[in-house]
Amino acid sequence: MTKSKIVSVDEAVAEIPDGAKVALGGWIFNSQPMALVRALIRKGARDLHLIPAPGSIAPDMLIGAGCVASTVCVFISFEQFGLAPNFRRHAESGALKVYDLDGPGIAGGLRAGICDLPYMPVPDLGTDLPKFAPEHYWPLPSKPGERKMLAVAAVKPDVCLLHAQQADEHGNVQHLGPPFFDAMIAQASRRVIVSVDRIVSTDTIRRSNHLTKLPSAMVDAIVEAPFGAHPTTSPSLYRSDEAHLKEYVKSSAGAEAFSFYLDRYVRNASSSAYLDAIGGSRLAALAVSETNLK
Amino acid sequence: MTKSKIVSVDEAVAEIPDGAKVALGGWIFNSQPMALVRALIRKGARDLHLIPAPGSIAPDMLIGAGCVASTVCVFISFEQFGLAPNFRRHAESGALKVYDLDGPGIAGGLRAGICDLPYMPVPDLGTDLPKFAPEHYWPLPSKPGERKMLAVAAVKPDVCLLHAQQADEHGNVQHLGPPFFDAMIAQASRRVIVSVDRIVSTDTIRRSNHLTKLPSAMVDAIVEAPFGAHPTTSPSLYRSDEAHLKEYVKSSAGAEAFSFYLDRYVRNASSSAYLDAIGGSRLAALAVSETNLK
Amino acid sequence: MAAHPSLGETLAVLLARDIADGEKVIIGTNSDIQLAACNLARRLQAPRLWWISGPGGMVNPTRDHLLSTADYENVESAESWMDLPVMIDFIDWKVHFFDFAILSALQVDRFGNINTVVVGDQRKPRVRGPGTVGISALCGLAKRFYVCLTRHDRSAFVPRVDFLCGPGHMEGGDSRERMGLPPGGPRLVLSPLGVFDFAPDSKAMRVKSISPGVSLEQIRDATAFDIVVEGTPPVTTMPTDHELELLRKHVDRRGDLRRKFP
Amino acid sequence: MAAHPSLGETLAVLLARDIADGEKVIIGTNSDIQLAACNLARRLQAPRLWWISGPGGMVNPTRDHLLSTADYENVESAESWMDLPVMIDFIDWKVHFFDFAILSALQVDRFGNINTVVVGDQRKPRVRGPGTVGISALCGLAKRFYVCLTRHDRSAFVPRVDFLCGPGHMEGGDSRERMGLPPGGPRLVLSPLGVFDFAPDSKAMRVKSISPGVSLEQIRDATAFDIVVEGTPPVTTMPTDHELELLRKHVDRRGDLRRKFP
Repeated sequence: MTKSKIVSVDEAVAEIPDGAKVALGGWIFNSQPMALVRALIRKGARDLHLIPAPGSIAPDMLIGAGCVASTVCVFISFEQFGLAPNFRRHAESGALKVYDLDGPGIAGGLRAGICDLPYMPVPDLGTDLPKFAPEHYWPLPSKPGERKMLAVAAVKPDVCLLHAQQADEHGNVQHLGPPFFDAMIAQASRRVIVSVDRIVSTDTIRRSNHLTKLPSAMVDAIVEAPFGAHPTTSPSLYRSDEAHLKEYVKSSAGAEAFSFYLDRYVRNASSSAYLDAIGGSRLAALAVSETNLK
Repeated sequence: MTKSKIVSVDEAVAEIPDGAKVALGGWIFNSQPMALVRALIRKGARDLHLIPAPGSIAPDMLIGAGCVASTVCVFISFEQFGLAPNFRRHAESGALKVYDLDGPGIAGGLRAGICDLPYMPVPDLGTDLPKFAPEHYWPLPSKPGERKMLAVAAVKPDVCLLHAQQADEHGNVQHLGPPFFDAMIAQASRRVIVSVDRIVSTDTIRRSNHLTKLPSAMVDAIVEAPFGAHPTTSPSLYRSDEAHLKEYVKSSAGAEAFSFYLDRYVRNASSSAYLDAIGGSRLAALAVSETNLK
Repeated sequence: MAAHPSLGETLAVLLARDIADGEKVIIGTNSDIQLAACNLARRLQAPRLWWISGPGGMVNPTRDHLLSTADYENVESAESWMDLPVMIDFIDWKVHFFDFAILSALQVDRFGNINTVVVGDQRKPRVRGPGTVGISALCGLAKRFYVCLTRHDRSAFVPRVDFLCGPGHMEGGDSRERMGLPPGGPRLVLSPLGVFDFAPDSKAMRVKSISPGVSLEQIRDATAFDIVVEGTPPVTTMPTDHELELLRKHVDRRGDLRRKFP
Repeated sequence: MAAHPSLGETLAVLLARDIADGEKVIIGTNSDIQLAACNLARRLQAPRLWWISGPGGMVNPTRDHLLSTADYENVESAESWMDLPVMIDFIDWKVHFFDFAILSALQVDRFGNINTVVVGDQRKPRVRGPGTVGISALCGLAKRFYVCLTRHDRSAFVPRVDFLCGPGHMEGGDSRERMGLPPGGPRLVLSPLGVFDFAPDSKAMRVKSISPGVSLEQIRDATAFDIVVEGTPPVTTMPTDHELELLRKHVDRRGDLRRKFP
């Protein structure tokens, strides 16, 4: 009766062309779309223009793997583990072009993208951002007595990669935790690809329908990817893998070390080989539990 | 330890001055803030400027009672019972100034109000609305290739009257059904007054916290008003009173008949006297039940 | 054979037939015919039709009877439940998010513009209507729209609407595109007397088919502008037994269409 | 008597003391000190303090330990759970919705402007920082803000930030207001060496109080601009036993502040 939107992880990324504007969902160490990111690296993507929600390893790994020509930066950080290592290295060498956007810049830009408006007015907060990203910020006229305003340019990704906890075959996607910018990114993007830890029935979707942050009309492809956010958190299913994040940071000290990491965990590893490399006992230990909280 | 926001219905409306810009929440026959509206009429409010969400008896009764100088009209209708009788009579006589706004006009206007922006860009849809409400709509410049845009003026009510199903004493308000425009109206308004059918504990609020559409920081006063949306629906608690709505329409055929209605149900009736006038058996029959659906 | 279809049933079936699988649509508050058309289409050729309640945000509720889309009972069986503040971006701004909308009106004119605001002058109207709400954005931004009227007379079918709140083909020809609106506009107008579309170049309303037992003269008399007639328009194909059975058994089990639109 | 407070504990207590009852605040993702300050203030003079998780939208969760505000476990005990698309209006646009925010930085300058973007040139930076996210809007639009740094040296306390992403008093004097920003700006800067405020007219940073055992000379040496000193600044009042007990028993039960900021 209905056509399923479920595809394999490799099928999902196959049609993302080099040079595409690729948005990434999640928030720092939550719901980074890692299975999709690894597939994109395996595919050998080049010259991407990234538009990441505040993130960590998803943009950092794509940058470190040489897939990225430029990135928007709202916030890219490894928090308690320090600065984002590959982002930092490529930005400091000048090889990576960075467009710094603040909250109003990304929120207003996505909303303009969603609304098919060329720009959105935001308050002029007197920052240095417009000086370094004049493509994104320009002054708007205001009348005497009105606050000073900037226009922020519409942000319209060609494709977005998101990770959520569950979806049905129609593409109704549920977040079992905060959705962060995912819904706005999906609405602003031309093509929406979502990996989920599990596929559920539409009856399960209906039962908690307030969790359907992306109704099927906004989703093009669903990828079943258990532990697909690893090593970051998939809210209510598993916590971030701090040991692996530390290993990642250590492996990112230089280009050569990082290439070794990529060979082991990404380039020569399918999704299931990746999970085997991480190991069953490690994954099992990430299951959600108060005792996992230090 | 904490200061309660609960006040009586008369206290809640006491400080609304004549000439105030008053927004009304709900949607047609859902959650019209009727207990608050009746209190405002009893108080003898004059020269109000109404900003109703798509509504029915709430704006219509205020207009019929002579409290209103002008109104925004997004949609004011009695649906299956016909056109809104008092709104119609006062608009057709020319006594009531009406500012027609469409969906983008009210949504963009409220959002501009929320955002402290003077206006919001919306698509120019080629309608006659700007001709009759140039205070609300004016052309924005657009570059070649961009869609034509209008600016819609910020909508900033002095006060809003909303009805929801439950709240705690801190002002955390929960909607047990769709919130419609209530949250946007609350955020755009300088003062937020909400009547609820029942007061609940903060523990009850926490248990279903996704239903808290108005967190306490956005609410100034809570009024406990059981059946406070009567004769309209309070989602999941009671259905609309179709017999009373028909009686209302019939009583609104002319100014004299309507004055009789007001005397009986509003001017000489406290909230409890009103419910007694409707009658216990009638109210009991409105309890939510599939069998009440024709 | 099933009982003769009521006006409401016939309109719902005619609309349902024009809906394609996978399309996206928004349904307003008091929309029995619209809702019946969409839910019937889901039972027929469009199982993946996606609809959302305009005011309430519930998606694809599975009721076997007609219920206001604002009604909270739609929440229980919906696939998603979105709040209006989240929905306004794609309702009020986005181009072509919705494939179509089905609208009613006080007046429709020769070029398919519609009016739900006032008859006469806005400042002192002869009839004060309910207002515009989502109509302007749906007419302006959906890929196409339908106008569905339960009466057909010269006060409803007018040369030019007194207040244009839903843009159709504007002044006809390519004036809609010149105004800067995306491609779209009215596809069909349905009334008790017939089904009407728009001539390709002039965009003027023309007779597509005529209800059984109705004459072209009746239509001309009830229409306050020169309606285009090409050749001899066919008679509208009435609801089949199968369509009526599905409608009455799975979509409008309580018979609201027969009661409200006999 | 309670064990000696760690740096993180001291900063949390000093901030908590400055918070008034009923105030509204937003807390970011990785904000142990901020969260501890707010939850401690709720235990003391500000029971009606209202806080919302910046990324996750949970309001007033009741945890007895420090948890990232983005963590879904905050959902269970929250009074409300808002989605980011609903929150952005009051986070990114609205004037004075929040009473205050508490921020960290790579650099803070003489007029309390902050930088979390780059040290050096944005196009080829010496240090590439994480970026701006909510900082610009909170500094620009909240009624006041605090800058809380766990180090105090000449690379952090600079004459002028290399990249201004959080507007403080801009160029000093009334330049913030002349720029068109609403009244506000930085109220206090806290570091391991002391607490700093801003002189009323010049809006230049000045010493408010000095940490026990620290000299004015140490502060001057560690600050790359002339910091204002009026008279002899007092010694900072350290956390009391009562404050520390509440903090350790009800706010930071797992001792994260001691572990992370010793």
